[in-house]
Amino acid sequence: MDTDIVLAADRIVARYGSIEALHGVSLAIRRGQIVALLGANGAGKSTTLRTLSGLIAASSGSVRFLGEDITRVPAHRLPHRGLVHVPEGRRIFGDMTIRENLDLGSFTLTDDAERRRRLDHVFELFPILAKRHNGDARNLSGGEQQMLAIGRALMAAPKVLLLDEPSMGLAPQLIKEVMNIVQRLNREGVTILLVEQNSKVALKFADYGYVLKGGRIVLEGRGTDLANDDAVVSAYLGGVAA
Amino acid sequence: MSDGASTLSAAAQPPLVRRSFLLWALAALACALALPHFANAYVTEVATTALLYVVLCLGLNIVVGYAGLLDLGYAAFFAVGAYTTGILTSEFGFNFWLTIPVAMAAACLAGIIIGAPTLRLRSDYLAIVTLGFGEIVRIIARNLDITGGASGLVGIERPEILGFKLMQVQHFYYAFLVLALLAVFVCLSVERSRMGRAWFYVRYDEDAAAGIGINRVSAKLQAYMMGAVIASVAGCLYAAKMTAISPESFTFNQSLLILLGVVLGGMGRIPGVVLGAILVALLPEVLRGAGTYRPLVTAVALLAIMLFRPNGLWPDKRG
Amino acid sequence: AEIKIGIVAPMTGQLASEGQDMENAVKMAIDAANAKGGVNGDKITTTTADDACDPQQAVTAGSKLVSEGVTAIVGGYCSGAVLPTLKIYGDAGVPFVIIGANSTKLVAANQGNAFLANSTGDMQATTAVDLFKKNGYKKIAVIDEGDAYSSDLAKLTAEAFKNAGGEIAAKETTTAGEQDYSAVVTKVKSSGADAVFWTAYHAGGALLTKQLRQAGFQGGIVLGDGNNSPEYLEIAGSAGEGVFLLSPPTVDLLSGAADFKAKYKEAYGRDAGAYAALSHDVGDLIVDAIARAKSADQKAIIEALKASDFKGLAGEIKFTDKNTLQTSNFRPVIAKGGKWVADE
Amino acid sequence: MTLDLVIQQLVNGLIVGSFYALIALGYSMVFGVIKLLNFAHGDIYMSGAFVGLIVFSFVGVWVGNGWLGVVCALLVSMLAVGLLGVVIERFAYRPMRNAPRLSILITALGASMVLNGSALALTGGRHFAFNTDLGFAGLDVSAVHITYTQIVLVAASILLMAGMQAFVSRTMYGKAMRAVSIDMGASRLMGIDVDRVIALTFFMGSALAAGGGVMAGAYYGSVHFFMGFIMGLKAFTAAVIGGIGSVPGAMLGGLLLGLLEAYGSSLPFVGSEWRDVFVFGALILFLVFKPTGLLGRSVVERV
Amino acid sequence: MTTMALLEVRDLRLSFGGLKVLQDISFSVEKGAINSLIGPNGAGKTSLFNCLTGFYKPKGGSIRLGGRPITGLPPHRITALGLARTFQNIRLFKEMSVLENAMSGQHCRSRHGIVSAILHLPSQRREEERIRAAGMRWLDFVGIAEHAHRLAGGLSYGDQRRLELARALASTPEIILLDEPAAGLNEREKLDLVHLIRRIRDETGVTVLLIEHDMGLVMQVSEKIVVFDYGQKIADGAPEAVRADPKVIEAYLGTED
Ligand SMILES: Nc1ncnc2c1ncn2[C@@H]1O[C@H](COP(=O)(O)OP(=O)(O)OP(=O)(O)O)[C@@H](O)[C@H]1O
Ligand SMILES: Nc1ncnc2c1ncn2[C@@H]1O[C@H](COP(=O)(O)OP(=O)(O)OP(=O)(O)O)[C@@H](O)[C@H]1O
Ligand SMILES: [Mg+2]
Ligand SMILES: [Mg+2]
Repeated sequence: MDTDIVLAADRIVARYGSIEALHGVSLAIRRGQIVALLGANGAGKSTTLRTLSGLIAASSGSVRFLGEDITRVPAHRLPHRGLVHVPEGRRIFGDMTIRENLDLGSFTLTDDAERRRRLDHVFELFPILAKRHNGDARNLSGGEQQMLAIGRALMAAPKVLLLDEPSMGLAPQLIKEVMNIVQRLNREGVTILLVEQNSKVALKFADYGYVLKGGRIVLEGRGTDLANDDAVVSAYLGGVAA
Repeated sequence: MSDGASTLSAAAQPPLVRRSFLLWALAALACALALPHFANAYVTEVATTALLYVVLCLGLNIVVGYAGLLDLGYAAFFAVGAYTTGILTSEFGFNFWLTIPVAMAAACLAGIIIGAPTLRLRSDYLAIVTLGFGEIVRIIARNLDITGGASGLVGIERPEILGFKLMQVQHFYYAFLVLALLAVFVCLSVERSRMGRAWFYVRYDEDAAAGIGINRVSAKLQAYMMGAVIASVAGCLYAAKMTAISPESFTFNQSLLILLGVVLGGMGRIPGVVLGAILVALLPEVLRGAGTYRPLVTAVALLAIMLFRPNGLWPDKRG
Repeated sequence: AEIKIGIVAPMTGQLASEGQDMENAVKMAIDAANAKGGVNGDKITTTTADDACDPQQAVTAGSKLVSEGVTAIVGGYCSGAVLPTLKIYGDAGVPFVIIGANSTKLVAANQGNAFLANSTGDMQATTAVDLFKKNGYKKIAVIDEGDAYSSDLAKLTAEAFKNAGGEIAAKETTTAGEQDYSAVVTKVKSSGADAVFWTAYHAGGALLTKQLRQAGFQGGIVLGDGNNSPEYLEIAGSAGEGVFLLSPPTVDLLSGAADFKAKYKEAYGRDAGAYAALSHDVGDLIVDAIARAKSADQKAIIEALKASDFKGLAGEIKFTDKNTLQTSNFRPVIAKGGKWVADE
Repeated sequence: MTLDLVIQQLVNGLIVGSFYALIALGYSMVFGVIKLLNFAHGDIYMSGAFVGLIVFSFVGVWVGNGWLGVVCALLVSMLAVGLLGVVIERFAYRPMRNAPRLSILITALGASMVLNGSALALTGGRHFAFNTDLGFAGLDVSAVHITYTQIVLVAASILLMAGMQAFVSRTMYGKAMRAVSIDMGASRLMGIDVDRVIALTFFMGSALAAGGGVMAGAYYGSVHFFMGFIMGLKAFTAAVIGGIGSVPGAMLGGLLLGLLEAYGSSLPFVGSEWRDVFVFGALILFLVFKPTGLLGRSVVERV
Repeated sequence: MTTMALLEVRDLRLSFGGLKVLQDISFSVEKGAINSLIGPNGAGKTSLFNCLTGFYKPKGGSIRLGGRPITGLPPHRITALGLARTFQNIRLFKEMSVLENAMSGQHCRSRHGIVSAILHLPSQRREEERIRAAGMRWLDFVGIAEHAHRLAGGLSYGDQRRLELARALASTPEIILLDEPAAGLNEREKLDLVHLIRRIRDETGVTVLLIEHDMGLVMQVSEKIVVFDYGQKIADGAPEAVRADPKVIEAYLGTED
């Protein structure tokens, strides 16, 4: 077993009721990498992330995290171990203040000083959150909510961060900013699995990429290789040949 | 892209009921028609109660199942109908049939008075408002002289059709059967119409409904009033059948029982609601043998049904 | 052959306890008759239908009994639930002896087949007014629970007392099932009433008594016949001392009932409630009527009931031409040392 | 109304109100977390009173029928009935988590009927005396007599409620409760054990109701299988008046409802038989003008 | 200007508590135009849409549609007057069929009520047929007619976006407001969307105002762009001019790298 692999899925199958959404997806993520997971609408990207983080149980196959089998570990045990998922659609707690949202990000933490330290770190990354920390999260604009969602995940001090379409609905400048933050986190030692619709953006940063189609991995490779292959881009990534 | 032909066929109106279903429904109807000829008075009595609940549940289903408004005081409209008939026939000597339009108008009015200011409330708040309304109606009935106070009205006139007087359980059984069929027909017609769809739109997403041009308060109010009218007509016939009515028939428990029928069978869908209504009427009778344990056994049965069939026994495909 | 007697009573709901007493006591009487060889050589069986004191359930319960072909029916506790059934029994011509329910409306709706074995509300009102006068009460507060029975009694008593020159200081209504009566108690106290007349049931009566005394009300407390239950004295405790009750004929007041009381306790593991004795009498009465009718023919039984001259545990049962009791069976009693004793 | 009457009714209203508040609080908490109108809450209150009575009659033998006995009964009942709440949640509500809201409502109704039906079957519908010797000693304010028992009762319920409010607003677990109420899935991703948080909420809500039941039983001196029905309705009403889901709202709503009833009983010109019409009428009018309740959050839906 | 402004916004103000979400916003949309609204996250674009459609009540200012004031009217009245919208987070009736969703747009263009439905009046039957036909026509227009009888919630994301469009179009609006219609679409789907938006205008004459963060798409379709920042309008003009505006670059576009 490759000790460098921090998170690995082995032929996972996932279903919603009677519909099978993943038909045996395998992937491996190495320490310190940014890995992109690409695919068209409904390909199963979000489902893959949900299965990895335990939100939905794999009906077969297994997930390993830091060398341990976590297939049957309930979702709420994972953030504490360092696997943190920023879900699709942000899912912030609208009726609570921004500060409370961030506090909840470090729910499992008992050390208040440490919580304070992490909070400062998040506020430094996203000054707008510091400015409005007593306001209700529901009133943030779409982009602001996305920052809050990422900030909240950082409060858990993740080792591996699963990001589901973080650029969705963001202004161009903010996309850049978010991607910069993703890179910065990565430099700080966080391994990242990034789901993106926008393959151009994602592959620019990714060390490695997987392409999903109809619940199966159809392609994988180094980020730059995928990005530069026009055939791949137009066949699987909905890209328009330049 | 679809071709012209399939577009046309898709645009054609679907029939009111599917053919295969129609066969079953006709068979059920035949049984229903024949029932009093085989059954004794008790069974007919219970079946009549079941039909009463069918009508009431179908009415409440419009409010709860179609428009998504939680109504915990539905028995109030039932009471409005029953008391209108009771008062008009026994105090003012009205012909029974003339009391029905009056009761419908009264129910509409009551629906507007309570619904217009409150229907914009969130569902849980609406629940308590309707509950309060139900209690208010009951307490008023209990305390006024014209309603006979707590002991209610006795000696309510029995209706006559073409010189034939409805007297026995069997007669009322058929009267309620006609009313239930009428209610089914009305619900089917409205469900597939513009207003019926509007109720569903409002139920599933109020804001989106408003955003595409539906007046949500007016739509809700219409559902509420229509439910009220159906309950009031059921009330008229109920009063005539019982000949004695009292506030105890229109309690919060009665409202809950009707709601139970709606949800138990499968909310929002007519066959489910009919089934639920019949069950609500039959279950306590079937369990009569349980004596003091009857409420407990009924409750356990109810819980079991909900746990195994969370969407009701005969749920809507829409889920 | 077999003779089947229907028992209709609240077996569930708030008044389930009373209903169970009624069923038990009637069954005891029937069992005793069977032990003596039944009636006219036939065995007697019973079947119970629960009306839950709810009019709608009462109607189905009633038609169930009729459909089962019962010879006669006994029971009925809540007037509201008995009222709509009178038509069913009347149409079927079944003899029906009402044990507990005693609203005056029952008399009007009776088709001739029903008999009220309990004294009606106006008899009780008269007894109550006599009691008020005897104790020198001039201003009375009347409190009911808003149901048919208690509001009927409250109205009748208030009228009778006014006619007798008394004053009604307050007329209040409480909600059944509520525990707190303080608001009403405060109102009654400030109305300056000499006495309170509670017309509803014992559960509320005990709480009201307690709270009246706790609030320092010094006047008299008089209770209607729905309050005769051992539970009243238990719950009211010392606050119940000196309270008057217009009692139906209960086992404790009846000299000849000691044996019945003991047997009842032995058979059912509980004390015989307020209507146990009367229910037992009605059970005996119906057996007696069938015996006198010499057949299970319902018309004959109705005639036999009309001609009843029956002496039971609870006293004499003779009917007027309206099928109500000729003599009131209410007895004013007073609570002394945790017991009801006759009010001399 | 004379001043004495006004003061006396104020006292009356506060006492009933504090019961309502206590029960409403549990109602509101449970509603807050799983958006369920827990119809069984009134029956939990009733169960609490019965458990309290049983404990009281056992320990009374050793510690007498005074305060000590009541406190023992209170604590044991709160613990036992709190657990009962957890069991009900586990077996009746948890399987229904993803079911339509109305179905859960009906399940709650079923749970309520099960508790009520069991109590009926076990007690035969009898009323039981809960005889304490707490006495009538107390203070006299103007012409109004206030017993120490009443003071302790109001103080105890305020204390319980304040503790609850502190727990919900201060502790991480309290925040987790609110988070779960907003979005269960997202809460899991925060590391919150949703099942446990919900169970805890039921425990606390049920324990509060049980506490209310024991106090009411001891104060009024009687316990009955039907006592929870009206109380459940009142608590629901109080919770809505206060703004359902809000802890301080439930407190205020309970007290307000108590006062409305007390004064509603002594309205001039109309009798106490119209009290509930007055109370519900006031409630409806109030909701028309303040649709979110006293302390409920007014939410402009974002579209 | 020679052409009449279809939508005219004057000095519109909106605030929540102390937060000034819109400050004296004025702009207009010409009949038959395709205009865009851009700006950083939180600039107030969606809030503006909510004011235009009656979901928010503005603090001040006026909105005119075809010369008629619509400020403060409830949403359903505004839709009936010819202004339709889609939502930033898709708000379909997920539990209903695709066709029923599309038919919902016709509600404000039809009139039969409960009584005529119960009586099955011939005119009511005809109206029902008209509503269905219109629903189908618009499904066909956006290209999802083959899914007519599926549940809306089961459609793919892109198709859900199309259905929102069909539903809004079915109310036969004068102007349609689209809130980030391209969010979550890939390049190819975005290209389809551009065609669709053009067809809406060209084939049905409906005016389009859209909010979008995808600058490629915005530049491609719009004739005029309005730019918001912190609740204020900072630019308003032709795409090229806006793209070159230093204020817009500073606040929104950022420098290309
Ligand atoms: N809650 C759900 N219930 C039923 N089916 C679902 C659910 N969520 C997703 N699916 C189905 O599972 C499949 C995969 O969906 P998933 O959300 O993982 O796709 P995705 O790649 O994330 O797409 P997108 O880019 O639109 O987010 C799709 O066919 C979708 O319809
Ligand atoms: N109902 C509300 N209550 C309080 N603040 C609100 C409300 N609605 C919007 N806001 C605030 O108004 C500002 C503008 O929000 P809006 O949603 O209009 O932004 P937007 O331009 O659409 O942003 P995005 O591109 O991210 O969707 C934000 O700061 C938001 O927090
Ligand atoms: Mg996804
Ligand atoms: Mg927006």
